Formats: sequence, C-alpha cells, structure tokens
Amino acid sequence: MKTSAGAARRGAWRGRTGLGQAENAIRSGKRLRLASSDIPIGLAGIAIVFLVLCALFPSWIAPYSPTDMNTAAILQAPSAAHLFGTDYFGRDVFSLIVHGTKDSLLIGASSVIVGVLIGAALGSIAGYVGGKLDTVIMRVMDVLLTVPGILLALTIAAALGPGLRNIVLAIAISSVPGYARVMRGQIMAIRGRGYVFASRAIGAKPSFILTKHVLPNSAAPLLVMATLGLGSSILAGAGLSFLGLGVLKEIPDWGALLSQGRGYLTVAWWICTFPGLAITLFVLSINLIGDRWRDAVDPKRKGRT
Amino acid sequence: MTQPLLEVKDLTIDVHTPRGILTAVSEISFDIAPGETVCLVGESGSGKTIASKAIMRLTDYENGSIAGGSITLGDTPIESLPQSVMRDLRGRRVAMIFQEPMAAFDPVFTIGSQIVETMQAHRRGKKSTFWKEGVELLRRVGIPEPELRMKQVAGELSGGMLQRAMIAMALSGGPELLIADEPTTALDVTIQAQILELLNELKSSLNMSILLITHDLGVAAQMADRIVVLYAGRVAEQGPATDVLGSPRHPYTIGLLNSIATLDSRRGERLRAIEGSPPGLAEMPEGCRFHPRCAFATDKCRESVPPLSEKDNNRSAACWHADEAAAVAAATHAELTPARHLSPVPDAPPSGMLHPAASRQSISSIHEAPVKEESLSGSHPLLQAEHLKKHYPLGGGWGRAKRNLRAVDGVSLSIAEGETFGLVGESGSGKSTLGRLLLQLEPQTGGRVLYRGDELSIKDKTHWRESRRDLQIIHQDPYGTVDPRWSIGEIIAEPLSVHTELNQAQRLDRVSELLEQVGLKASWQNRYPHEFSGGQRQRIGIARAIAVNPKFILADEAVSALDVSVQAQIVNLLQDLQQQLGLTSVFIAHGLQVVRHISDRIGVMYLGKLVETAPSEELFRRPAHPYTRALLSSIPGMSPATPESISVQGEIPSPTNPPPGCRFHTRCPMATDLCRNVEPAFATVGARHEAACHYPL
Amino acid sequence: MLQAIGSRLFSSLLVIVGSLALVFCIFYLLPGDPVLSMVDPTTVSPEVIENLREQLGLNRPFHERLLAYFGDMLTGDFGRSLVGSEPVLPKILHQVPSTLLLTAASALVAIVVGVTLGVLSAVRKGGIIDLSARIVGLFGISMPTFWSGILLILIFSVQLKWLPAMGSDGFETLILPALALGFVGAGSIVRMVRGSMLDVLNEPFVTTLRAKGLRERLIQIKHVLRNALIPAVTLIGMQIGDMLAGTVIIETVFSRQGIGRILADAIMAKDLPVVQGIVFFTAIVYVGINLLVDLSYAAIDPRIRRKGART
Amino acid sequence: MKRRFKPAYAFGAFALALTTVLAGCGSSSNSAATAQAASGSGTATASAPVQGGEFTYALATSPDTLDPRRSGLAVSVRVFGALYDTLLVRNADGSLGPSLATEWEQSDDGLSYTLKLKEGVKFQDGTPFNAEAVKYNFDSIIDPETKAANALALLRPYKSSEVVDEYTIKLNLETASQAFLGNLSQGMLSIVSPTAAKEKGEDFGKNPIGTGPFKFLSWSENAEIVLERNPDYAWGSGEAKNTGAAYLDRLTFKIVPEEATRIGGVQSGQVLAAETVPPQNIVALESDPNAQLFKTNTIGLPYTLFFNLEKKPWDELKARQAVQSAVDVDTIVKTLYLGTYERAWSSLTPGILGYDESLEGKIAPNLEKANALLDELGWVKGADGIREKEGQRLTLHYVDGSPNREKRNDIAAMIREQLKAIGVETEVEITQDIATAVYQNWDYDLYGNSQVNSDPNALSAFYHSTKESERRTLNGLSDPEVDKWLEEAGVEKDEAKRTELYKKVQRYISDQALILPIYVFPYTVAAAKSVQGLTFDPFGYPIFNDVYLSK
Repeated sequence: MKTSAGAARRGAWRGRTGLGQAENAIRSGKRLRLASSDIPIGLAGIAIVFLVLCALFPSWIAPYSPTDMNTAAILQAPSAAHLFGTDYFGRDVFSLIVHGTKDSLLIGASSVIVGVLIGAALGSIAGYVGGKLDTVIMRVMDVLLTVPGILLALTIAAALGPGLRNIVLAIAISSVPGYARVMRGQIMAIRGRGYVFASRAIGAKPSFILTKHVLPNSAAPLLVMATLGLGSSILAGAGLSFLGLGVLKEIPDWGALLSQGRGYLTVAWWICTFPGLAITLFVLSINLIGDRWRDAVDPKRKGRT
Repeated sequence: MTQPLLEVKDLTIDVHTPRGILTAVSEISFDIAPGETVCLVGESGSGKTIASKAIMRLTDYENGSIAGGSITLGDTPIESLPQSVMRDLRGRRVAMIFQEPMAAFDPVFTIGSQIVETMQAHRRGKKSTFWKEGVELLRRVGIPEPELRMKQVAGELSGGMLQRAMIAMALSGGPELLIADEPTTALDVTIQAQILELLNELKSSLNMSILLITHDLGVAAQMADRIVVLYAGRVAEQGPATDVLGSPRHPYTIGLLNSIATLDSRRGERLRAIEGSPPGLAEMPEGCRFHPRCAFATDKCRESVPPLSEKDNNRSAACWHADEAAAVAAATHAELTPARHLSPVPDAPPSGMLHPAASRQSISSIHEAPVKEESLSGSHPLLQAEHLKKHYPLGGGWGRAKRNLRAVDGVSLSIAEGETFGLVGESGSGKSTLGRLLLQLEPQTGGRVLYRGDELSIKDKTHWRESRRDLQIIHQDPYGTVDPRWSIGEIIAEPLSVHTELNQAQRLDRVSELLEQVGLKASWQNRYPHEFSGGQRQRIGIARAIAVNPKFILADEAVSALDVSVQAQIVNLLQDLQQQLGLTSVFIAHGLQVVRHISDRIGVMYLGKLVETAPSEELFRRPAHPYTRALLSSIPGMSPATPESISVQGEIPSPTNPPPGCRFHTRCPMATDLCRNVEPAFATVGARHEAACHYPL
Repeated sequence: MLQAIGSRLFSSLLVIVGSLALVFCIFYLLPGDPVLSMVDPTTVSPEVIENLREQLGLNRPFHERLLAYFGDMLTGDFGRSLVGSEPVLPKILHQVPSTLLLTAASALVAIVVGVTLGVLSAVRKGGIIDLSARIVGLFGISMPTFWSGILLILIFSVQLKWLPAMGSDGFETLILPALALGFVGAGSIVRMVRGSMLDVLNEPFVTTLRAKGLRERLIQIKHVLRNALIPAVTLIGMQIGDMLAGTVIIETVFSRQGIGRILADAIMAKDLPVVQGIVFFTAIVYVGINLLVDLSYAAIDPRIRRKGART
Repeated sequence: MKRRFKPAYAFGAFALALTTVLAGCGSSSNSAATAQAASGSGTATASAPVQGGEFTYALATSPDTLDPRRSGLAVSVRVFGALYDTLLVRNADGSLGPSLATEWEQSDDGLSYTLKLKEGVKFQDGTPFNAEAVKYNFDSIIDPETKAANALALLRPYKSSEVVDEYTIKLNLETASQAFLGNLSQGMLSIVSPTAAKEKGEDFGKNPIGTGPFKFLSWSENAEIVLERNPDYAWGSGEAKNTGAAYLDRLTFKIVPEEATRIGGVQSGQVLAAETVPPQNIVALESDPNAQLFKTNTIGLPYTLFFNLEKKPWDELKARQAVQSAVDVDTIVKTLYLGTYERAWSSLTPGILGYDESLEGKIAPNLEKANALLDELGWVKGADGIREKEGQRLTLHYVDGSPNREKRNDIAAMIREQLKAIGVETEVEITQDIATAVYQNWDYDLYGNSQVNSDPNALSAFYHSTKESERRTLNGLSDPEVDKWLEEAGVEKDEAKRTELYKKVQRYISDQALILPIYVFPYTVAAAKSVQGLTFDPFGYPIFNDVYLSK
C-alpha cells in the first residue's frame, strides 16, 4: 500500500534523476576502487589454491614422509634441510603440515557440509511452511543455541568417541542452528520478493516456486556463510583437540599438531607456530574471500555494482 | 544586469569508477540571480543532481571531483575551497532539500535535535533558544503542533510533513540559495502542490534564490523563472521558462514536451515518444550526445559537439539544427499545442484544461477520438467487484486491541469486456490493493469478485489457477518482479510452462515472437535482466504478461518508474497491444495525465473507497467529486487558482482510523455537518458517471 | 506489554527446560558412568563401585531420574556433584562472577576494538588503514584461542613480565584472557560495523547532514555509527554468547576460575548435576543477553522505543 | 628419623616397604616414591630458616575433595600432607616410622595390630586426637554411606577397631596382610577430625579439619586452596626436620592445568613453585639461573604397557615377544623425555623391595628376531607391508587416555611407527573415557598404566588371577604358579624370601612378554630460587613443614 507506492516513487526518482546512473557508478566505484585491497584477496586466493594442492598432492610438495621419525634429529630449529624445523619425534614439521592439510580441510569441509545440509533443510521447512512447525523447529534451534556449542561438541564426542567422524558431527551439529536461522530468514525474505509474487500471480504451484525461485535465490548467503564456516570449523576442531577430544592419527591435522606441540613453545617455538600459522593463513584467506563474496551477493550491496 | 548570486561556468565533473574516470557533467554553465528560481530539468543520467551537489561540493564525498570550470557564490569562487571552509557555507549560505524526506532525516534522532544541530554547526547559542527557534520555523512552514513534532522522529511523520520540516531545517541557517533536488517527486500530487506553493511563498517573502532540480516539466513550468535542460551531462537548452517551454529549440526539449501525455493530447492516440533511452555514463555517444535518438541528426552531429549558442534574450541551445528543429516544433505546436498547458505562471495568461479555450479544445478532440464507449456500454462485464473489502489486521495479539488497516473498504465496480479502466488515487487510497483483489491475488475480507459472471476466489485452487491464464498483471517494479537468476527467455516462458503443454522448441518460438512483439530482439532471450534498461525490463514484463494470450491485464503503476521519454514508449506499446489483442485492462497510476491518455473510464479512489467513476473526458471535464477536482487542480503546471479549482489542505488520514461520514470531509473545503456524519452513497450523476458526494459539483 | 513479556518469559522457560532435558538425555545415552572414573579401578573392588552407583542413584531407571531431577529443581535443589559431592548451586554460583567478569571484559574488548576498527575501516575505506583494520580484525577470528592465549602469556607474562599469566583475582589477571577472547568477537564486529557503516554512509540522510554543514567526524560518530550499530547489536549479542562458550578454553589456558572449566571437567567426569546446573545458568545468561540486546535496540533506536516492540 | 635430601640419592635404590598412594595426576595409581634429587642448587644454600611468607605452589590438576576418605586423586594427597597427619610415616630408607602412632605391634596370627597413639595432639577444631578418633575414621571408611573407594581399598582387609584405652587402639583384620601397616602411612588414610566429619557430612571435603601443620582457610574452586599455619602444631613425625609449627604463614595451592602457563608462572614470579614440569622444560630450567628444579623418582610399578591376553593373536607368546623385540624403548624414552626419565626394565621400579636388577639390559631391539617370530606364526607381509594370516590383518589395538599425560600418547605414536617395521598395524585409540573402554569393556590389545606404590605386593593387583565375580586384571593372566608366588609373598615375613618370590614373578612376566615396561616417573617441581627446604617423602609427595622463603 503506502510502501509499495513509495517504492514506485523511489524507483521513479532513481530512474529519472541525474544521479540515477551516476550515483550507481559512484557507489560501485567506491566499492571496487579498492584495487589495493584486492592484493590481499589475490594472495588469499593463492594461499587457498596452494593449500588445496597440499591436500590433494601432499607427497609432491612435502620433502619428507610425515611419519618418518628421525630420532637423531629431534627438535631441530628451521634450517635448509628442515624448512620449519623438526618436532619432538624428529618429524619434519613442514611435511607434517603439508600432509595434515587434507584432514584439516576435510574436518572443515565435511562439518560445514553436514551442518549446512541439516541447517538448510530445517531452516527451509521452518521458513516456507511457517506456522506451528516453524515455531517448533526454531524453538529446538534455540535450545541448541542455548546449550553452548562446546558443550554439544564435548558431549557428542564423549558419547560417540573421539573419531574424526564424530568430531565432524560434533562441529556440524553445533553449527546447525546458525545455518537454520539464516536459511529461514532468507527463505522468508525471498518469499516476499516481487518475483515470487509474480510467479504466484501467473498461477505457478507452490512446489514450483519453492524449487525454482525460493531455494536457488536463498542459497547464496548460506553458501557465503558456509565459506566463512569453513574457517570456524577448523578452529572449532583445534579447540576440541586442545580439550583432549582430538584424534591421534598418524598424520595429525593442524589443530592436533598445534595442540600437541603447544607445550614446546618455549623450547621449540616452530613446532606449534607453523601449524598455528597454517590455520591462521587458511582461515584468514577464507574470511577475506568469504567477505568479498558476501559483499558481492548481498542484495543490499550488490545493487551498487 | 545584477550580479548573479551563483555563477556556474563550464563546470565539468568527473566520477571515479572502477572502470576509470567517467565524466558525469561536461562544461555546463548557468547562473542564478538573487530571488530567482532556476530549474534544472533532465532525465536519468542527465547530471542534474550531481551538478547540484557539486555546488555544495558534496560530490567530493561521492567519488566525484570538479575537473574543470568554476562555481562562484556571490564573490567567492568555491570550486576549490577546502572542505573546512565549505562546511561553513553549507547550511548557512546555501541549503539543500532532497527528494525523499523520509530518507533524508536520520531515523534515530528527533526532528528537533536535527534542526538544533544545524544551528549549532553555524552559530553559538543556547540549545533551548535554538529549540524555540526550531519550533517557530516548523510553525512557519505550516506544520501543526510544532512543539510535538520537534520531539518526534522521522518515522512518525508523514512525507509531506517531513518535507516541510526539511525546508524548515534548510531555512534555519537563513540561506541565500536553496537547492531543492526533486523535492516533491516522492510525494502525492496534492501534497506536491502544497510544497511547491510553500516554496514559492518562502522564496518571495525571504528573497531567496531557488535552484530546483526536477524531471517534471510541469513542476518546472509552475516554478521556474528560467529553465536549464540537461541531457547526458550537457546543457541542451536554456532560457526563460516561457521561451523554453513555449518555443523549444533543441530536438530533445521538443521530444520531451511531445512525450508527455498532456491533458490536451488525443486520448488513444500514440504519444510522440523519443526513440531509445538516455545513455549511461560509460557509453556517451560521440558528437552531440542526443544524436542517436534525434530525428534531425546528421553526420555533423555524430562528429562534433554543438556549442551552446546564444540566440537572443538569454536563450541558448546546443544543437547544430536548432533553427530547423524550432521551425518543425512551431508547426507541430500550432497543430497540437503540445505544451499549451505548461505555461509558466507569472508571464503567460492562465491556460489549461479549465481554461475555456483549452476546454473547447479538449471537447473537440474527444469528438475526433475513436469512440469506444457506445460499443462498450452494451457489452458484458468481464470482471465485477461487489462490495470488496480488504482489512489488514495490525498489531494486536496478546490482548492489545486489534486494529484494522482498511485498505479497501467496500468497493463495487464493473469492468466491461474490451474496456480500459483507469484507477487513480494518492498513496494509501487502496488502488493497488483493489487491483490485487480484482485478480484475486490475495483473499478479500468481504465481498466477492466475479469473472465472466462466476465467482472467482483464491480459495478455489484449481479454478483459480486456471483463471491465471486469462488474468495477468504487469508489475510496477519491472526488476524486482523477475528472478535475477533467470534469463529473460526463461522469465517470459514461465507462464507458458505453467499453463501450456508447449515443448521446448515451441516455447522458444513463442518467446521469440513475444520479444519482437514488445520491440526487443528475439536473440536477446539468453540475456539476464540486469543487462537491460528500465524501459526494456518493462517490455519484458509486458511480454510475459501477454505470453498466454490473457483476456485481462492489470497494469499496476507500470510506467511510473520510467523516464518520461521512455514512459511514452511503453504507453504506446500498451495501447498497441490492447488493440491488437483485444484486451480488457485496469491501469493503475498516480500520474493523472497518463491514466487519462490510456483509459476509457477512470475511477478515483480515496481512503479505500471509490469516490467517482466516469468516462475519461467526462471526468476531466466535469469532475463531480471535490476530491477529483482537487486532484486535477494539483497537477503541476496547471494555472493557479481559478475559480473552479480546489486546493486541499492537510494530508490523507490514516486508513486504520478513517473519518466517519464522507471520508474526504476532513480536507474538503465544502464539507458540511451532513458530510461529517453521513456517508454519501455512490450515485449516478451523469451518463456512466457516478460519484459519492452529498454535493456533487 | 505485560503479556508480551509474559509470552517471552514463557518461551524462554520452554527453551531452558528443553536444554536441560536435552542434556539429560545425552548423558543418559552416554556409555559408561561417572563412578569408574572417580576411583582407581585397579584396586577398588567391584562391590565398592556398585555401592557408589547405588548411593549416587545411578541405578534408577531413566524416567525416575528425570522426574526426580526436575522435581528437585522446582524446589530450587540442583543436587550435589557426583564427584566432589558438594551442592551444585553454591559450587556454580561461586564460579559465576569470575566467568561473567571475563565474558563482560571480553565483550568490552570485542566491542571497543571491533567498533573502533570497524569505524576506522569504514571511514578510511580503501586505504591502508581500512586494510590493516580489517586484517587485524580477521586475525582475531583466524587464530585458535588457546594458541593466542599461550602466545600472550609467553610475551606479556614470561618475557615482558608485565601481566600475570594466571589466576582470577584482580583486574590484572583479567587483561590477557579478555584480550585473547575479546579479539575473537572483535573480528566479526569489525566486519559487521564496517559493512553497516558503509551502508549507512550511503544513506541519503548522510548527504543531508553534510549539506547542513556538519563536521564529518560528527556525522560519522553521532549519526552514522549510531545507525550502523542497530544491525550490529544482534551480532554483538550473539558474540557475547560465543564468548561465554569460549571461556571453556580460555579459563583453562589462563587457569582462571569459572564455570567454563567446571563444565569441561564435569563433562569429562560425566558429572551430570554439575553440567545441568551450568546449562541452566548459561541458558539464563542467553535469555539475559537477548533481553539486553532488545534493550540496546530501544536505547539506540527511538522507533523501537516508541512502538515498544522490535520491527 | 631425619631425612635429608642429597643429590647422591637421585634415583637411588631404597628397599622400601609398601604402600599405596597416587602419584602423577591420574585417577589411578598407587604409589610409593623414592629418591629425590634437587638439581639446581636449592639445598646447598641452607641457612637459618626464615619465618613467615606465603608459599604458592601450582598444581597441575584440582583436588576432587579434601576429605581423604573420599578422594580418588593423587593430587589431593599433596594437600593432605599439609592438612593432616597419618598414623605412621614411611621413612626415606623404606622403614616405617612413628607419627600419630608411636608404637605398633602385630599379633602372632597377623590378624590384628595394636597401636599406641601420641598424646596431646589436637585437631585444628580443638577436638582431641585419641583412639576413638581413629576408630571413627576407619569405621567410617568401611561404611558404604561414606562412599569411600580408594581409601577403602587401602584399608582392606580392616574389619573393626577396639578402643583399648584413650591412646591405645586395636585394629582387627579379616585376613593377614603384610601390606596393611604400611598403608597406614598413606595420605588417603590420614586422620580427620571426627567432630567436623560428623557435623559437615558430605561437605567435609570442602571444610577439612585435621591435625596437620597447616589448617584450611579457603578453597576457591579451580583457582586456589589456601592453608594457613597451624601455630599449635608440635607433633611433627620427624619426617620434616621441623617438628613444630611451620615456617610459612600461608601455603597456597594454585590450580594451573595448562603446562605452559604453570611453568610460565614460575618464570614470571607469579607462583613460587609448580609441579609436573614437562621434560623439555626440565632441560631448560636446569640452566635457568632464576629457578631450581626438584626431581624425585617415584617407586612402584613403572609405566607399563599390558597385553590383553584374551585378544588374539596376543594370547600367543611369540606374537608378544615379536612386539617386545620390535619396540625400541630406549629410543622412545630418550626421544620423548630428553634424558629426564629413566627407562624401565621390569614390572617393578628400581628402589622397591624385590626389584630384579638382572632384567636390566636383557631385552634389546631385534627386528630380525621379531620378524622371524611372526613368520613362524604364519603372519605374512601383504602388499602394504602389513602382515596377514587367513585374511586377517595383524593389528594391535592400542588404547590410551586423554589428555596426553606424561606424553603417553606420543609413546603410542612411536610404537605405532616402530611396529610398522615388522608388519604390525597399530590402531591407536585415544579416549577420555578410559574407565569405560578399559575397565568396563576390556576392549584393547595393549593398554598402559602405572602405579606408585611402596610395596611389591602391588603386583598382586595386576598379575594374580581373578575369580568370576572379581574384576579381571589388565593382562587377564591366570597362572596358578604366579598366584602361588604372590600369595606366599603377601604374608611372608622374611624379607629375603619375599624378595626372591617377587623376583620370580618379575622374571616370569618378562619371559612371558606380558608387558612392555617403559619409564619410571619422576615427580618434578620447578621453583623460584627463594624456595628453601622443600623435600619429598618416599611417595614423591612434597613436605612443607621445612619450607621457608629466603629473602
């Protein structure tokens, strides 16, 4: 009513006035003129590509076997032979990090995938169906939110044992409420979009509208959130390692390396500093890219480009 | 000649974008004398707003920079003043008001604190003194209960009220120049009239100069002493308002004037639209920027930029063929009087449709128009509304009293097959809601809708879904109503896949056919909506609406968001299609002229009620309801108060709590006790002419 | 209004009861029981262990235990710790101030750092300051807290000897943990504040403010920031919740007292009454944070204050 | 008997008699500690003790309760030493000395002990210490209501008490036990005030009252336990040189679980001492001019990996011997503990009665032998280097607890690597809930445990066969011959004979490759230079009564 007429007018002046395009150009310019800030984005991209390569082809990159314990050369400081030094077993820290990439990324990726799938499903149902079901689902999500994530993770890990799969599940479940909330909000927002109304106006069935319009358009913010979630999942995994819920694998993930090496910080800083930096590098890169991506898909901000 | 208050000379403004530096405004020059009103007129991309911001040096904050030329305020050249000095000029010597008053106030601070803050920026003084001063200012601009308003935030005031407050805030520094950037565009036409009147009154009483930026030639005609027409960042033409509007010399100005569905244009006839749309900043044509759209264009125009050549009497136009164009325009003018009603107020004798001569003209033109009414009157009603009501519940819950927003409150209506019914009214009148109810896009609270005599209800899913094939809609926001991820081919084909069994290839054929039908290229179907201009998007929306050969189309503010020159194209397209396809339609708009141009019959809505329906000419010639007459009188560029015109005070009341009796009584100059207590019936006042008024005019 | 509060309280209550029931079920399904981890199983005989189970009521059926638990709760009895056998309520209440203090201090760090960097980054958009502010912010969310915590200890305690490495008494012991925890939240807040500052800077009213001749700093801080904080408040609320959860790790690293550590220990020891008590407490804190968020909305945005509801 | 710690004693051998306490940090080790060595130079600068000051001592974990009867943690015992006294003390030479009991006598049938109690002793709440108090203590331990567990295990086979007179008590046993008397020196059998215990009930653990040199002031959970000097104290056992009231005004235990923080606390001066110093820091601290390091080897059972004899193929001697030959314990201990831990050779640690030195150096890594043994059993290396037999892969399910205490997880990682060389795949399961995995489900092939204990009788709990109704042992060994040796040794009064019996047991265990002994745990404390007089009892628990802070 009042708002819709207002919107028409707003559209009207934007369309008609001189600033219409100029302003758009200016605004988009403001956002994109950050050529200097694209350098870190580029670096972040390179870092991610490199880490993915590490995950896929670790033995091409790592100079040593990650399990090789050279007990004659323990706790050696970084040198030409051992770029990142050696740990308390005499393993080459660089090779460990390279080989640990796979599991680290796997923990991040699979927990995000599981979390997003469950969260998106619940959020979509809540948002699209609405009514009582919505209330029930969201109340359950509130319960999950209220129980601190770490408690959930701890109890799940304690209940199911400390396997990698259970760590993933623990992180995934504690991330479900977040995704569900975002998805629900998104679905409800998209449901109110003009093109959904337009599609309904031509007589399209609800299932058609849901699958062709609502879901595809709701996905973008969730995907961005999932990207950022990759980083926080890896951190959560490291946190669980710290609390003693990690897994003792032949090739530890970064979180485990960091957690296990932290006692040596004063005598052999390299053992946990480099895995820590690997985590930081990855999460930082993911965040930089995710932030940029989010700006790109955020309809509020997209309008300016 | 007195020293101009503001002198803009060869001003060029660059805008920094990721694609490089674009020039938004090139070498524009104009000046404003003390006490003078100058209008900058132009469409999107003309650079009028950015030019006005440059005068305040606000462009600096928006990635713009002054690349050349000078701006002189009084004796001070300000184009390169440091911002610290500029800050002192802003608000004190030059003040500015904006198009959307709601957005122009900080939503979280009170109006009062924002006014006081302005004073504090320029003067020393006690806050309480400033506050009192603010109250006086609000009173000065005609705001009732100013003490209360001072304490309210923007969200609590109506648009018209806020624009007044905005003006008050601008006045608080006692400026010599007021820049008004589309101050009334977001407002309803009756409010627009009030604001324009206020501006004129303030200008003369305070001896301010006004730089008015507008796209609306009507507003320019009503306000301007002089007009500067901008096109694509350059001055196309400038001169005294009378001259520019009366005898335009630039083909663009001529085209603009022709594009307008004036009250005098022949109904049903094609408007003389300018082809194409204004260029974007990044794709400015070489030579004369208007040449791709210009009928007079020659190689010379394509190669070199025409200078702004002075003709006489302060008039100039930037066209190699100005004389030629002016001659053609004069001829057309004589034939069609394209801009007769757009006479600047002070100099020209009152004219317009209420002027006897103009009225005669209108009448004569009706006789020439293809007359459908007779044939229609006997035909079957296609769509009928019976006592339709739509109440939206507000708030309430948990024991709080529930209130209803009575968006549509008992409307009965019958639309005949083949008829085009126009629906007009201000914001909050319920016209869009009524449109959606007619199509049963939402359930009504009361009453019913009949389609071909059968009840149509959103609740009967199967029947409803089938009926969508016949009943289509063109939306007001052509971009928001298409899925941005779909190609336009898919968008146009969506109704086909819902309602037909066509296979992929057949669908493609049909989409190609439709695209050509609405004036787009069939090969564009793989493109995405964001690649199109506003006008093109609306063509896409139209193609989609007619894809399944509907019987009825609802056009809901379908042209309101478009540039004037583009609006004409779409109006033409709609008219053509209606004739070709034998459509029945309802055309909702707030622009009265456009509605009149396209509609056979018009209904006027006020606060959820239909107050008058009549055949288009009849309504304009003999409005029976005071509100209709008030609406007509508010059209800018109309002559000032003639005995027959009505100007309304105040604003439309809230639909949650409509006044008793006649809903218009609170604003009606003729209201009596009867009006205040008894709701008038919707009664026949002439042939196919009904109105709900105790005292029809 | 009263009824709105009533319904709010009711749904909060539901959430709290739901959380407790959820935790109860999880623990019921957990393999093993607390007794084995309370004793030395190589020397303590099976009968003794069986006696302990009996004494602690671990042999009773599920529904009996659940009903008994909620029944006791209604009378304000949160039970006794299975491990230390002290009453849960005083045990938790004793630890609460330390955790709340840490959470509050971390929130303060997060808000001050986050908002400052966010504002800087937004008003100096595109420059080196923007970039550095954002990267500093991102570092916070890119480092595992236990690692940054240990680094802080090594630098400020062991090397520079400026601040204590451990403990929970006094202001000084609060600084390092609050920094370690606060920086995590700061990252998201920087991002949010920057984004919404930029959005608000593009609002038309900012042009009005400039056209009135106000100083740019005044515009940025008084007007833009206040508007930008409206969407940020929700996020800050959520961040505070996350920080509360983050105390589990930080309290261990810095050897602070607090429910985070008790919680970790209690989970490991399967000390259900203690875990329940803490979940109850955190649930209340979450409800409180939500309330605080709403109050902040009202404080920042008069539109909400006057309507008495969130839009 | 006065004890003085000299470097010469380091890892020295004491033939101690027995008992049990928990050391390390876990929930489950009996202990008796031996030797101590003050490296650094703490003891050299002995001068006149200074009165006053607060001694802050960082513990790695928090005590569960300060009620000795109910506690299950070794860390609690570190505090009990300051709060309480025991009836007897274990002298540095392994003999028993008087404390609250001044004389003791065993009946001929070994089924009862009569103890004379010290007179004039008062609990910190003023309750007089007497036979009634002792009777209350022991009776309450065997009362199921008290929920005693570890203390109950120590007190076994106690049956009842008879108060002979105010200061004489007769303790009756169900069966004879050579270990019983020694156990009375264990901290978990410290004597609590009967008045306070009755009054506080379950809350006594938070309001402890004993007869010790320090009295309880406050316990701020997970932060600190504050004790203050008991000025009335005048009945020191002689374990500390100072038998009167303590030099310190206050003794504060801080709870600092994170290693780096704990050691950092000493380096930054926030605490004066911190226990359980990781090996890598020991090396560094030894050269730190601002700190001193105390190290005491504990005695009892070393950290030992037990094969589960119920799991195939580890029920076969050759399979176990193959692992025994493949694991290079020397390298593991040297690599992980950087020379700060001793490697273990037998099922008992050096310094305990009956320790069999002949086992030292007997086992050397020999991959050929290991491979040959597995070949003999028919395990053939597959494509990936892991042996298979009848479609089964040769795997070793190695269970260890979390958190990674004393780098035990790292031992698992190294063994996994070493066993790969002989084609054994090691599945390492690290679980927090070791109690369920091991003691409830018995689901492991190899699991490690240690016990600090001063009596070789501790072997019974690990190697004696068990009845159906009893909990099985970690090996699940059932050999009548071993049972016989252990039973005889349990009641044998002749030390030489006992020694011989225990040596037989040790040799048997080694020959059967039932276990892999790994290391002997040293209790370590890092302290500021100002800390003087810190000594440890044979169990490795700190003695605070001699401690003073030099300026």
